[in-house]
Amino acid sequence: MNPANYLILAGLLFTIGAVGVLLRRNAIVVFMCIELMLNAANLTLVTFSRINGTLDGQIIAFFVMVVAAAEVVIGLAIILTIFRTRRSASVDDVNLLKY
Amino acid sequence: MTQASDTSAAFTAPAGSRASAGPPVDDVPAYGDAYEAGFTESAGGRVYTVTGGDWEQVLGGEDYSERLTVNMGPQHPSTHGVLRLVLEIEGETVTRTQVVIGYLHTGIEKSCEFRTWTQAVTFLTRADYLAPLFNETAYCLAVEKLLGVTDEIPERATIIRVLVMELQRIASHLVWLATGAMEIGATTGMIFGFREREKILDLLETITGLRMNHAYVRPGGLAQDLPDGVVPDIRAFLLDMPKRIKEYHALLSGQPIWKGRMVDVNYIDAASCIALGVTGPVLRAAGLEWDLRKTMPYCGYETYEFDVPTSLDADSYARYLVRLEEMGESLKIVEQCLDRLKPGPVMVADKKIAWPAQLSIGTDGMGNSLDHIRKIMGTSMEALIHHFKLVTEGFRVPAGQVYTAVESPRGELAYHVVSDGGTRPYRVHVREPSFVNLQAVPAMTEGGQVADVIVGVASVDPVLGGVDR
Amino acid sequence: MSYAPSFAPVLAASAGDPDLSVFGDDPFWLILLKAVAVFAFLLLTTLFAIVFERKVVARMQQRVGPNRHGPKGWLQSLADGVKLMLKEDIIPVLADRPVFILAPIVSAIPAFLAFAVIPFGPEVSIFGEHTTLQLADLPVSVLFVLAASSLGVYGLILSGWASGSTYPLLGSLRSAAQIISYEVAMGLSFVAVFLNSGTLSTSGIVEGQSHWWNVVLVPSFIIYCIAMVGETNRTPFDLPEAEGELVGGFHTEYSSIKFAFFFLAEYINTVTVSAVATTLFLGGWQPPPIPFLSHFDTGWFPVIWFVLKLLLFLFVFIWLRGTLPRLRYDQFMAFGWKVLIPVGLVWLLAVATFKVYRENVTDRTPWLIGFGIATGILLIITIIDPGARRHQERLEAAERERISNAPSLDRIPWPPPATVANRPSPATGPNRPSSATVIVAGGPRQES
Amino acid sequence: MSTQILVQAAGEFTRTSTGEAATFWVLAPVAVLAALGMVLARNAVHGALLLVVNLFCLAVFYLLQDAPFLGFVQIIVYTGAIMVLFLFVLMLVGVDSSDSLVETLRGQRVTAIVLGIGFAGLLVFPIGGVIEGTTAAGLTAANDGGNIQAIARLLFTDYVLAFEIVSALLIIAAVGAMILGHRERVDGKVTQKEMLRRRFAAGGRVTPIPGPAVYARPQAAGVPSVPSELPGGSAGPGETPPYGGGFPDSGVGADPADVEGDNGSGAQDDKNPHPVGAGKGTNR
Amino acid sequence: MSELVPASGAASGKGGPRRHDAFGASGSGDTSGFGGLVRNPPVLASTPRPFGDTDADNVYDALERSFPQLTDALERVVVDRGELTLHVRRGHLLSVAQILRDDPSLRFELLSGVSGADYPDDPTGRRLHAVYHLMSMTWRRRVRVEVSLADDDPVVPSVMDVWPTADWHERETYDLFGIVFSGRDGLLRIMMPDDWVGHPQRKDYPLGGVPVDYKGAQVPAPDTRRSYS
Repeated sequence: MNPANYLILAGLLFTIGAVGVLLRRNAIVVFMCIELMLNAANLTLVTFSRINGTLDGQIIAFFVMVVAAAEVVIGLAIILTIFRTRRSASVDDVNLLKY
Repeated sequence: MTQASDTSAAFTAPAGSRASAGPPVDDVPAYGDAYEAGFTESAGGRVYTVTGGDWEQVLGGEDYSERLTVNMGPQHPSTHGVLRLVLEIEGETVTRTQVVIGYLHTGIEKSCEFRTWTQAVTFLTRADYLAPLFNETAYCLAVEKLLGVTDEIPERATIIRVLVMELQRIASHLVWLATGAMEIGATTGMIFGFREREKILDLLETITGLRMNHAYVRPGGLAQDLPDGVVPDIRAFLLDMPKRIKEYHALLSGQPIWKGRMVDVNYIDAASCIALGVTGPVLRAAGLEWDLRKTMPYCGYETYEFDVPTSLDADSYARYLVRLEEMGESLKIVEQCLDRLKPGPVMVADKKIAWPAQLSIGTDGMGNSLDHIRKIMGTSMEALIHHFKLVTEGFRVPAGQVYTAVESPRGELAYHVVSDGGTRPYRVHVREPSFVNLQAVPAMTEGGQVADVIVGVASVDPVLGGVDR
Repeated sequence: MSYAPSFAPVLAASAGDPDLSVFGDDPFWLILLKAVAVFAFLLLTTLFAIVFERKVVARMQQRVGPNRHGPKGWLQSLADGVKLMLKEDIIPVLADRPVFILAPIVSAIPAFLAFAVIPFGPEVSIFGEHTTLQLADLPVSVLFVLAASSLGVYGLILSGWASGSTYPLLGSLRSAAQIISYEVAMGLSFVAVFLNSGTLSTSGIVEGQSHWWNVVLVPSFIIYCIAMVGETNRTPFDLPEAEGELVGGFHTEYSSIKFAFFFLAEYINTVTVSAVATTLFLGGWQPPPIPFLSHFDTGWFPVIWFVLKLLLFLFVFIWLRGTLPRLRYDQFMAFGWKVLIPVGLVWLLAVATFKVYRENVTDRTPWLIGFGIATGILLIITIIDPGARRHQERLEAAERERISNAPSLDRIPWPPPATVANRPSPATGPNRPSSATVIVAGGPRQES
Repeated sequence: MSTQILVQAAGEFTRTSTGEAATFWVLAPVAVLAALGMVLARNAVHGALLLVVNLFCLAVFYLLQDAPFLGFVQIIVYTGAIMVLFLFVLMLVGVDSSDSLVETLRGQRVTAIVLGIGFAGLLVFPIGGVIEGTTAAGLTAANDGGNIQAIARLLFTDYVLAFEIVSALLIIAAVGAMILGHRERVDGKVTQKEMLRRRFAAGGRVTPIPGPAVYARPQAAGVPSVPSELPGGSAGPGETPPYGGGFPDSGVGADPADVEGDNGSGAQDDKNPHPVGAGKGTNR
Repeated sequence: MSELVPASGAASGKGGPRRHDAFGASGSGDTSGFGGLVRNPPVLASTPRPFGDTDADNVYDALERSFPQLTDALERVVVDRGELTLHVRRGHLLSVAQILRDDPSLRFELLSGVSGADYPDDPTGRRLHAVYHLMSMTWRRRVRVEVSLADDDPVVPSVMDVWPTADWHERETYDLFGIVFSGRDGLLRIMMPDDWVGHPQRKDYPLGGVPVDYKGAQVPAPDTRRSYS
């Protein structure tokens, strides 16, 4: 097996995540799709790390995880705040924020 | 909502219009209006409206917040039977408590009206099943007052009444300790409480023949005298129990978690208690040493030496301590009772009231003594007839109404008894302390946490058999 | 062994990690044997722990406990298990069926997993094969334990959500918050161990614990002990199930075999965290540092030490249950976040300092002097305690005020303020002697 | 397998082992299906669970690719913390927050899917073409001395600045989440004691509010309890109250049509504006 | 019947007519010699003042002092067996209650309970009685307040504003007797299910008979069995 198969898998997963972001309107699900895209990116990083024989890819994947954790915390807090006022977790309703 | 069933025929406007309003709740008026009782004038006369709420009104009308309605009970391990609490919680904080009772309504008060004055005791003893002897005594005091024989009750009978009542008070407090501890998760506390209660129940079984629902106290005196050999048993118990109380202190009182769960929890001060009619340990824990045994004595309590424990903290922990102290005080009274016991009759001398039988403990439990049977069967036809009529028909009680109160483990337990001069009670109303005290639960729990509700209900110590009667 | 090439670098011996190559040597049958042995050990320990718990708690509560099934009742848990299997399996109408069925399985399996990296003993010979008494070891095996426990959370959360009723939902919300927060404290205490031993491999940590430096881990050990009770939902931290409030919490709606799975998971988790505590803090299979006993550290003897230490932890779990009531949720969270985590952080710092000091400092005198001075200052402050007297006085004044305002038979409180002026003075009121005693706030009256 | 053999084996690392291939080919479809399921699942909680499966597969791939630390951290951080947080929020928000299936932008769904497939093709085929015959250098050398140690060395040397920035980011995120999640209370948290004082000071109702009516018929909300024997009303058309509650039939409410009007229109609201006691400004 | 005080009665305490009253069935062909004992017919009357009971006199005096319209408010005052019963007219209940609670020499702080009693044969035709038991903790005494209500107008003002504890008591009395307490909210059934028909504690509400599994036998309801009164 070619290690680069991981890259193809990652590409597929990334696409699925991207399509999910476009398709779904529940903000939490959209968020989960973004997580999926981040993870697909991580998989490529780890694979490249292995192909190139250095650990930098893993390090960056590690940073991505940390940033993802921070992003999730903030994102979910925002979703909850919107939910409190709007009674909805749909992204359609979020545009009401600008009024 | 157009389904105008026959049941809704009698609704007057406010109820009907609200029903039609349906789910959109914007225009539902403030919550309280839904419960306004009132009347309207109409062609046929005055129509009274007594409306109720429904889930719609419970849940609707609120703007959104993260509130959740939890229906705690009537089947719930921590509601002391079939109490139902409808909690509205926000996170873990309780914002509203509704107390719903009536799931154990057995119609004891009504049933009493169809039995003789003596037989009513066997109903009433089942009301507050953790303190049956208090029910019996309070009722019998009322009947005796109606009969006018209060002063003729033999001293020994009164002393034994006090004795068994105080033993029962300890037993009742022990059940409270056990269930309260269990609900907080202290399983050992539960076993300890029930362990000592079992000893008291054994004593009471020896004395009365039954562990619960004794029907031991009768109008005019007692069903029977103390059996031989029970006094040493009680004395042994008196020696043992103080050590046990120390054990409870050692296990629970100083424990940080126990205190954390109870200190400053379910606060209710004395003024609020009185406004809500709350009596008993809850009131005493709020600082007022109101104990009917001291303040309005009955059964000769004014002659006994004992203290009324109080605390100023008015929280669950104070109630816990007050009850533990009360157990100790009850022990003192029991001891004095034993010292005072002198041989003598335990039933009023008046043969028109006193149960005719000369009871003895036979092989099958309580029964008539053979001597007595021989006498009435063989020598005195009149005695037999008298016996028969008194047992089946019962004695008559002069017309009038009285109200007698005793200090039960939960507070003022009182009986309002009306006689129309017949052989049956005309009306018996029980002023049940559990029933009244439960009204304080919302005041004690709102603003606290869900877990505090459990502690709060436990600290009130309601007995649902008494609440619903 | 088809994985060997790919995992080989993972398992490769390295400077920091212990020599793990011995695991690569095991023939297939031996690995299988060890796996089955671990599984059997866990099941048997669970069966034992249930009866043990009931018997010990019964002893503490002065009753007999189970004594019917098997010799002296020791087969009670088998009977319980059979009974549970035969019960009707109920799935509520409102439940989310697939998740409802999945949840107990999810909670049981990770409980077994973590035990794979727990060392039972050093190298022994089984049927002529030299091998260590450990199913597998990784350079990151403690992370493996953490990973397994974080998977186990899903069982609780999903069961509560899938039941479709209020109490389980509340229970699972509680358990989610509880496990996340107590895992932080747990992780901090682990980090202290990593710092001290320089490895994440369980066998390496056990090997490194033969010297006395371990005393610096005592605070971390205590933190871990508290956190592990929180992790396993045992009294006094059994808030997610809290039968007093939430009836049964997340497993309220479960019955029969599914409930048995939760039961199994809870006990295996208890055994697992005990084993982890033994491994990370108590030297695992190593004999206790008593001169006479410390020779028994070869062959199969270590297994005995390991099991004894495990039982000690199990006993502590049971002891806690027999003694303590349940905390309230907010108290529990406050304890976790305001006490355990800060203490864990501070102690982590201390351990790091100690490690650096031990390895890098050659001239120790100035360090020791500085340390002594700092301790002395702290001690003096504690003894003098400025402000304590004023605080005490303020408390006393408040108490006096409270007592003087207290209701009494001469001052019966009554709410309407309008009538305050009309209250009868004690002189006109009936002034009967009262024999009340006042319980001083905060403690029982010593004598009556 | 001794270290010696391992070192020899490292030379062959240009191609992966059969074991890795088997694992990959088993788990890769699982990962893709789980990802697809997550996007398509109607119930958000099911979606979250499928995402957990996907993340777990990825963790195994990390393990396969000589990243044991990252693999376990993936499980601990992603499945153990992040996804639990997701589930927590999903439970808070409630199940009924699942998506509506109505399209708000016409053709959005089709466009998204077509674009997605196109994007996937763009990604996969060029990569597939370019990487044919790629060889992996392997991490044996880089991981010498242990994967964790190697990562730690890199983190605290070359990447120390990034590491510090990321840790600052984490703290900022935590504080930010607290601020977002914290609800402003005007007067602080009201304790039970305070609520009790207010309750009695306000002169409002201090006793329990009656419970909801459990037996109200029909079951629908909005129908008050105590239906059939209201004082002044009969038990309903053609039915007289059997026992003592009998009040003289007032005539109002006994007529079914009247009742229908009542319930249907709500027009009679004005009929009864002042129940007894309303003028007194009573308890509530 | 409670408000029907025996003309010469048990109120006097020992002995007296009680003995005549206490035993025996009338008109039963009883040959025991116990039946047919004399029983004095009760009359509807107020107890003349002074009552001969210090507490009762004090309460009445204080009430008279601070409530000038007392004679309008009270129908009758009965002192029986040392218990003072004030029969209050419905319209005056709230003002009497307020005075009873607030007057410093009365101070009935605690409402022990509200209950009802049903006297279908009440000579005044007002069969439903709401009975309030008050207790003065300050003065250690009790008083009973009674309000009689007619069957077709069973409304009495609620005392919940005076004593909040009346809430559940009033609900119970409404539930069991059908007495409507006006001017308060939440007057709902509390003991019986909320769709229950009738008010069980009324005297004309029968207890049901019990069918027995023996040749179709039926145990008659208790109130249809023999009674002696």
